[in-house]
Amino acid sequence: MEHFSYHLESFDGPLDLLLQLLAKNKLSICDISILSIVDQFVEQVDAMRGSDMDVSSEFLEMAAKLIEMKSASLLPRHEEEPDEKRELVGRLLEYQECKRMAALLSESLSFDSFVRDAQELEPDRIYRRSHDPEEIHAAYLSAAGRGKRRVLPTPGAFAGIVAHRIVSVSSQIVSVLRKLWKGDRLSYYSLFEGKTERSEQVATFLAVLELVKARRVIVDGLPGQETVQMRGTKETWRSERSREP
Amino acid sequence: MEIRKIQGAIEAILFASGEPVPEARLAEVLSLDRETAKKLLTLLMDRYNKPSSGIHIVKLGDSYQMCTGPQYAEEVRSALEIRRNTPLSQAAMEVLAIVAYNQPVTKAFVDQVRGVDCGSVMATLTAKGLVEERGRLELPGRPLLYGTTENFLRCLHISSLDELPPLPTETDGSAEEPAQDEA
Amino acid sequence: MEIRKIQGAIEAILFASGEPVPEARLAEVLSLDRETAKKLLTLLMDRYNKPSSGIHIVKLGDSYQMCTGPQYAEEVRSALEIRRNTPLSQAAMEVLAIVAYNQPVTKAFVDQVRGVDCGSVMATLTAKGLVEERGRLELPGRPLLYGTTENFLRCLHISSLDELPPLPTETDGSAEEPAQDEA
Repeated sequence: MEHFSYHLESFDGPLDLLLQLLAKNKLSICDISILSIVDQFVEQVDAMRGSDMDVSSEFLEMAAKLIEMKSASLLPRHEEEPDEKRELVGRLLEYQECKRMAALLSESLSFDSFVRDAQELEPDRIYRRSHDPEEIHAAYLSAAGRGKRRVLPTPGAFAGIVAHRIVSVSSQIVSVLRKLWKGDRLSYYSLFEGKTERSEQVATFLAVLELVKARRVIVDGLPGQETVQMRGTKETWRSERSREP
Repeated sequence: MEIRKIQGAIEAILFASGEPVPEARLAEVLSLDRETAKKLLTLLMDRYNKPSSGIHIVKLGDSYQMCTGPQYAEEVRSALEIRRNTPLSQAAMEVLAIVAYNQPVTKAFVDQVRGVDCGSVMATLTAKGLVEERGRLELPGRPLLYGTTENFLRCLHISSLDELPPLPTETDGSAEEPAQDEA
Repeated sequence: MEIRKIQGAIEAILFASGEPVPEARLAEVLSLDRETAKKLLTLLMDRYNKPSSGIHIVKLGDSYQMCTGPQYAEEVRSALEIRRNTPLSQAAMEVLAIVAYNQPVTKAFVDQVRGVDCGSVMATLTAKGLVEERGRLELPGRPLLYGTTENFLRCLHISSLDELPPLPTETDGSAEEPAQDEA
């Protein structure tokens, strides 16, 4: 028996191996050729198994099928077998076709042009639809009914409680971050520009403290010349922001 | 490389990067001295930064970045459909209504009226510019107060909250509501 | 808007979007009829797609996308420290070819043509953005269908599947097209 000394390579499946064996033996794809290379196929699969290569079940299945076809052909009467051979020939032709298509595509397939990510834009979420005031009225009645409130406080109920303007720290956190957003280093005192009310100034001060505590900004510099800067890159910020609801 | 090709390479690099690219980096990759790199970039900027150009090149410190021409901000925005103006859900409508008729009002109050937590709905309404914070209630926990915005008035085509349809009087309301057990 | 400004707006939109932008979307945003949009885009492509240009505009199906000129691949890679893409394996090329020429197609069909399971190859191609899911086949098991992406067209430098290289004519005569039962 002729011995083929392939250096062991992994074949892309049993059909691939069959095609390569046919090519090496300079045989065309027809049922007679297939039977003549059954031994080589089995030998190759054995070699692959022997060298601890990962031989998938498809190879073993094909080997079994080929052996069966070959032994059937040795028997005097074999009626079912031509169909099987013809089917295999069909599959081989089909697969050869596929390899040709692949070769065609790989000729022109290239990864040499690059695209860019979409530009980050501040989303504009401001609601712009129109509604009839009656819709609000209806929604109110619907909500009030569901919660089983017997009496709802009237609009004036809280008037005395919130007599003076209170500036929230969170609003100042937003204001500070807006200023720092471009990534520039800013004078600490510039954060207070235009903030005339005491409550605003206090809230801004607390906002800076909160941001430092949360490790979102860095304050440094000589006394009197302190500067504030955002920590981290814009990207880490964006990805964090985008996670927020 | 001829000048046109070097400029092409700079265009390609700035385009693909998205980020500002330091001049030194461009010079290094294209094997140019800094002076030449600067000159070529200045020429390129002249070519790009015409008012009608859709793409501009800006110089940030010693780095260069491509960005869209400022005059096309509106078109870019609408093409990328940044504004997601889906109509308000029923839940959002109800929360909005409770805030509108009772402002300034705490979230806890709204929760109680609707019998469910409305934190996320409130956040949505705030993001949509329909509801805004209005300071804090001087009570333990200092809860935030919410009120409606001017944008809210605009969406309803009214000029003040007084134009909201009046609520039924309290006696009407209590007559319909059997449950009297709540404080 | 005058033509130069509309073209500027198209540049800005394509640049900002990064992804392919459908022609219809451009026409809508810029209040153009489809014919005019197409014409302006063709003009713009002529202007951009010169070999020395760093930025190109490609047509992918009915969409348009900006990308870097292929001749500057090396410079872009080294400036942005992009690793060279390992070329697709033979197996991956084969799977890609089967999907491209027979889409939409199930994994089972691809397995059958190649005589071997291609699950991991399909996953790689999907991760590389060359192949994407295309819904499910209404058959028992509702198998997933696969097709190629716009990115695939771009990598192949074609703008529609009609431009795929024609299949070699069958000289053997014996084999018909692979069974199309599932497609």
